[in-house]
Amino acid sequence: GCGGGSEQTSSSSSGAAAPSKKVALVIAQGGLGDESYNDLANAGFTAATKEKGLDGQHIESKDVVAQGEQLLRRAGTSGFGLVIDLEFSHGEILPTVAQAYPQVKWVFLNNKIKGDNIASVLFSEQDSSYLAGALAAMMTTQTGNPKINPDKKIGVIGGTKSVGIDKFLSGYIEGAHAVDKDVQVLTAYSNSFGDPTKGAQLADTMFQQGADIVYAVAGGTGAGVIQSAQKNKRYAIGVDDNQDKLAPGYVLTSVLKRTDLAVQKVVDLYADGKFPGGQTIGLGLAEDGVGLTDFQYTKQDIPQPVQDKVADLKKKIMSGELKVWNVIDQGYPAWLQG
Amino acid sequence: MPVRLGARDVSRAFGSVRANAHVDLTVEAGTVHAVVGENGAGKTTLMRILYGLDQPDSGTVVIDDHPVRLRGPADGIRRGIGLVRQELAMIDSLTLLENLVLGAEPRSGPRISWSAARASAVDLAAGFGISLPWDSPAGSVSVSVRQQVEILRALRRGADVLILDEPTAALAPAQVTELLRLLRGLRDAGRTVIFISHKLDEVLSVADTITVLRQGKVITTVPADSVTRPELVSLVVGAPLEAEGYSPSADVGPPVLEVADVISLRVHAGEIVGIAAVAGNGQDELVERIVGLRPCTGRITLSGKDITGLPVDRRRSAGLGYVSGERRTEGLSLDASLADNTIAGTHRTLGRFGWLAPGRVRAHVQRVLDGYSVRYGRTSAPARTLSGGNQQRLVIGRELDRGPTLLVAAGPTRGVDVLGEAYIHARLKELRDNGSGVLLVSEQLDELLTLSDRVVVLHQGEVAGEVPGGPENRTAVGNLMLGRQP
Amino acid sequence: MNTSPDSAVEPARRALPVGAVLRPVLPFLVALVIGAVVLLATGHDPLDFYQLLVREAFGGTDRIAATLSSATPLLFTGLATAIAFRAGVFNVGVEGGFLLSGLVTATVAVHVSGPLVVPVAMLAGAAAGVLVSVGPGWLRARWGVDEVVTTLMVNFVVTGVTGWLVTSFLQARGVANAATPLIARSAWLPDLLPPDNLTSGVLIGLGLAVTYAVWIRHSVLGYELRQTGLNQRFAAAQGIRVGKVIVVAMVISGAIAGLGGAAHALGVVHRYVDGFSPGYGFTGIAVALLGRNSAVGVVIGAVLFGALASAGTTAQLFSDIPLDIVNVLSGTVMVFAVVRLWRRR
Amino acid sequence: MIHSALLLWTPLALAALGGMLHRIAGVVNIGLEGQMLGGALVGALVSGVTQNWVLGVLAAGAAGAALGLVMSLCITRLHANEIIAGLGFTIVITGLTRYLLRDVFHVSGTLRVAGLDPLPGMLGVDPLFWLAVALVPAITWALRHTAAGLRLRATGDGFDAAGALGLPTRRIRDVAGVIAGVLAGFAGAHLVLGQVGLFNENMVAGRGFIALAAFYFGRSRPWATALACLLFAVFDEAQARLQTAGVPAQLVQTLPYLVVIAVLTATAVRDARGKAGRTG
Ligand SMILES: Nc1ncnc2c1ncn2[C@@H]1O[C@H](COP(=O)(O)OP(=O)(O)OP(=O)(O)O)[C@@H](O)[C@H]1O
Ligand SMILES: Nc1ncnc2c1ncn2[C@@H]1O[C@H](COP(=O)(O)OP(=O)(O)OP(=O)(O)O)[C@@H](O)[C@H]1O
Ligand SMILES: [Mg+2]
Ligand SMILES: [Mg+2]
Repeated sequence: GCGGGSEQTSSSSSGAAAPSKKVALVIAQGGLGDESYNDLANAGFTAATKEKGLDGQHIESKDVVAQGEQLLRRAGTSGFGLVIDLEFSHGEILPTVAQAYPQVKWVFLNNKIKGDNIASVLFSEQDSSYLAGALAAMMTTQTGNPKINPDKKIGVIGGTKSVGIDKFLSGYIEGAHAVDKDVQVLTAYSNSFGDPTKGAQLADTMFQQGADIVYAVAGGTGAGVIQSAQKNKRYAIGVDDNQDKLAPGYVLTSVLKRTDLAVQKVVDLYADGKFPGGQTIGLGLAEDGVGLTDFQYTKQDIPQPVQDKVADLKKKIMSGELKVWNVIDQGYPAWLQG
Repeated sequence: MPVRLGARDVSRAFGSVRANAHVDLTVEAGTVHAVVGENGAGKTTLMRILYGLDQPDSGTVVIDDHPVRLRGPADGIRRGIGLVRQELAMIDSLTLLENLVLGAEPRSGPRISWSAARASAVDLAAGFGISLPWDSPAGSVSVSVRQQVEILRALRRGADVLILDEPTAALAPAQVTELLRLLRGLRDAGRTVIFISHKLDEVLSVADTITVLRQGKVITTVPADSVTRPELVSLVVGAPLEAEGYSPSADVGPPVLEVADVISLRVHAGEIVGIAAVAGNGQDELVERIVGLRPCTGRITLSGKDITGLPVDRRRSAGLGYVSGERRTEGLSLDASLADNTIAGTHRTLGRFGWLAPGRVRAHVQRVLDGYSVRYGRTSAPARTLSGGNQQRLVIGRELDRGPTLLVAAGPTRGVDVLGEAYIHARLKELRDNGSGVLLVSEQLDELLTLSDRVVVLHQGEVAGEVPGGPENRTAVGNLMLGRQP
Repeated sequence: MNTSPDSAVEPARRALPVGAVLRPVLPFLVALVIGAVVLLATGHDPLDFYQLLVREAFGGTDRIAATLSSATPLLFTGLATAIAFRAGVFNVGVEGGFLLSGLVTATVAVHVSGPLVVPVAMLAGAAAGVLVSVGPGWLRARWGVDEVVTTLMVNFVVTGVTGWLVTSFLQARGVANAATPLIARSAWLPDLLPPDNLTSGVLIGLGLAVTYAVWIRHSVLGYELRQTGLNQRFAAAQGIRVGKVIVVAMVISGAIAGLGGAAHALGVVHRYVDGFSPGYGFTGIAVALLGRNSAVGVVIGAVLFGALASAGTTAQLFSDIPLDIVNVLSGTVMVFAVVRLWRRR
Repeated sequence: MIHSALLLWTPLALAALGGMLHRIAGVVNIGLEGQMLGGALVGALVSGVTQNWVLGVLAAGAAGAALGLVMSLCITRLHANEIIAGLGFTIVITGLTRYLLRDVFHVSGTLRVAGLDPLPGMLGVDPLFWLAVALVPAITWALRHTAAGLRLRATGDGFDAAGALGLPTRRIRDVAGVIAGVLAGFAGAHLVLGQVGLFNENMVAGRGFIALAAFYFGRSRPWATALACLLFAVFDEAQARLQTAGVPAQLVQTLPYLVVIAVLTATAVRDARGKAGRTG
């Protein structure tokens, strides 16, 4: 059969010719403007294609679920050399389409897809969220800090109730409980990724209920959470991108998910003729694909022992000593209802 | 004499129908000018044009001897013209006072001065010797009161030409007398009135001048005191018409309808029972209970069969026919085609297995429309395009064609011209003579008395008395209707 | 609600011939002009872009298949809306029926096996659609509760409930968004033109359209439905059981919406997942109005909106113009779909 | 808690009162959502450029007015169906907003306007809150005691009858549509200038539809409509608490909609009982 050397197999059809300059990025549901996943990936895509002199197109669709197959096929017949698909729900379609268009390289994010001309990218968001939870749980007892109250309460706000989001929430809660069983984690969902008003309102409520650190996993809604933290003189935790600078001193840290890095990396590899077909790129703490920011504005608020403990946990996860629950593979854990 | 309002060579066509063809009309100031003509002759169309609600295809409106162009009713109102239409222009949710001042509110700044409004309303009404419940919503008062408010509204807005399109069609005799008195008062005060009615007696009693329209054209204009009723009839119809006589039933059979409720009532086979009542005295509710449009606490039997709890369709298949008094909203579906209107109620019998048979539908529609001389263009045209009288013919035809054992007919000749009226009366009698029962509800005492074998009078929702038919019982019925002794 | 039935339900009316020709084309012309203004104002060439759209919509078997594929759900939702309109009921809840049916169909198809899985799953989907529409229908028929608001609200309720059901009970492992497990291949509706994914769902939709055309004109119930829609009081007085007709119309409307969701689940998406419907129900309203509630009109309307959707997406492979211009176009078509530009006298 | 409920109440009440006036004139305005979005964008931009919140609010109102006028003209002059015009306009405005953000401002989703001047506090709340509060009795009074109010009611309840009296009914509806647009624009301005200080293309998030539900709920009466908005605002506020108490989020979010259905049903049943009228 055809072995792992996917590089040769797929490029053999087009001979030694240079790879096509046309590359495409299929935007996932929520579309551009989600201030997180899609926007970040697109930023990485734009940067990489520009740098490598490629002709990059991003494609949005109102109906990306149902139009998935025709869209991918259309890309396959239109001379594109690389297609990166951000949409979760295309996992089952992609192998068939990839097989039908062997001369095209395909990339899928967030799931492992088999195929010689497909590269998969996986993130370990649960790991970085775990660290954020641990950090928050330790910080909520630092009563010397004026932004911290005596209650052992922290909060987290999800964009919508779904496994993709609950992967973050679960890690956060697990991390918090790992360092202090008594910390209570308030959870809520905003039902939207672009409703800062709602984010501010939910965060206000959590702060009133005694939480002092609220983690927002809700794209554009998070802007309201950060604003609320600033207004209430409490902490927010940002997500995806480094949001620490949006309200310096009030964003404790941001939980990075470097979709931009991932996309940039595959585009670079493609342009250099080293497309990792058939392989899975894992982006975890070790690869700096996920992680926490380096506390640019909050370093002085976080006691050294706390920073040490976070670093220690990070090491344990990277070494495999500590395994954080992954909702996507393992289903819902006891600490978070489905 | 100056022409206060008139038309010069006005034509208006709707598709192939020429509603007005080269109409010349001259209404002199300070007169009551009647416009008469058969159904579809073009009276309403002409009035709408004179008021500015519709524009002529050619020709002009003349006001105070000058040709004018009216772009909308606001133009007509500004030039002192008021129209009280066949369908009254009252807003049900507003109070009578609000309806009265609407569009010409007495103001101080943006604020309406309600005390000034009320004072002027009371004054205005007092001038005609009436007093009205000004704070009641218009939806809750009788047609006659609404009509009075409409007239007062037109006057209040400075109308000194008042156009009334069939104002008496829905009024009881006492109210008609009242209205005619009011119109004469207006004329005597120097105003001008255009009056449309199919009741030629009313026309002769109130008008100074009469214009006769036929098929969109002016046939003649005559001084009212120069014609007799039979002459006027033959002008309108184009031929003389025999006067109807009273011919009571020859053969009364077993009861076909028995109502035992607040109102108790019985109609026998071969009998026409009239219901006389001033509007709002329970006749509408009675009809709706019999037809099945309103729940009933008592008991109703049709040909001996208890139909109290049955829905409308089951009552109809048990032999009930219904001519609604609300032609435009209940008797017809104005936006549906003539064919669809004609088969309504019988549609279930015109096919099988749940499908309509096109051939049978077509045959049925032809038979009804032709059999009852409905004047129409195409059977696929909406019923809205028929003139009022032809609409009524369609309804009558549809219901009589079913051969009902009991026909409930509310205002069956409302808005119908003299010829049509005679025709419908003949059909009702024919139905009776063939052994069916008829329950006839009408505001028109003459009609009730000439047709009915018995007249049951309702007052305040109860039976006030029963009187035999025949023109000689007019006063008795009239008194009972007003709650007096016969 | 005061939506005059006159504009929601088309009466038998004499239309000027000019109007008859202009009517379906005009909304698109207006939309194209407005789109051109936006494009020109932002420095793009509208003609190039429109050419691209036409090519992507109809330029080849694969593109026509894509257009028809995008039109298929709209065919169902358009018909579902039209039939309710005809009875004088403004059913804004077709979206909800489509969604709930998608979830129910997908779940049944995953858990049932055997040769009858497709019909059983479709029936379950139709039943789910009925479940959504029958409540508002009954409330309207029995108590006169305004159906525009209740059906609109029911959509939001269905969205919440389906989301909850999926994440709480039906979530598939290993998928990153709220989704049920994939339906087994044996329960998929077959494709018509492989490899282009045009499913046989489009045939079901067309079949329903033809049935609707004949039924509304020539059946007794269709007659009663039309009369109820044009004038309820008249219908009641002539012995048509108006309440029953309204409920029946809403049941049929819901069933068609449900069949649409079922065909979409079994034929296209093969599961229920976030984003199952991008608002097919709402576009369906525009389709119904554009088609003046007639079967032929609905088919044409569905194809036109389907073309906009599929062409708008793939056009981005060849142009830098943001997809949102297509929303501007389809929104404008919606607004002008029901506009009357000539005077009625 | 009360403070944040009032913050939520303001945009709902402004939009709902506007929609209510339009409803009284006989048009169901489903376009409030889009008009709010347009107002929010313009309000954010103008407030940023001029660094003056008053101009921002006025510009938002003007944007809403323009959108309201165009929509109303489509309905009154071109006989567009009001429901579909509302939905269509919302789609167009949303599409246009997104298009402009991407093609002109080169951002997607969130627009942070430099120098944006937020609403100042007045007696602890913002000026638009006080405007909304003042509008409730003002509208109540105007509907009853001014010619404009009477004509508005007449146009809504008897369009043909009012027209036959010579009232410019279509123009009256247009004016109502413009007022609804202005108030929806203000509501949008409140979302950006009164709450979070930035613009997001999804930030209206169904509030226009809640406003619609509110004036239905309030049966086109100003006080009842304002109270309905308060109810929804408190509901929204309570949602957060219910969620943190462990009730499934998706179910909590359906509650306001279920309440609207329940209330509509209850009032319809009461009306029907009261009339005990014809059956059909
Ligand atoms: N809007 C319309 N569309 C089509 N035809 C119309 C319209 N209005 C009136 N017509 C036709 O014009 C003719 C004159 O109608 P009009 O209503 O003026 O008659 P009329 O004299 O008032 O009759 P009636 O005594 O029955 O009220 C009729 O044949 C009628 O069918
Ligand atoms: N819409 C209305 N319809 C009928 N009556 C009304 C209406 N509104 C107010 N009124 C009644 O009119 C009367 C006077 O009202 P109001 O106090 O507004 O004085 P006004 O007439 O406006 O003032 P003025 O004429 O002295 O300047 C009161 O009895 C009031 O209840
Ligand atoms: Mg007439
Ligand atoms: Mg006073």
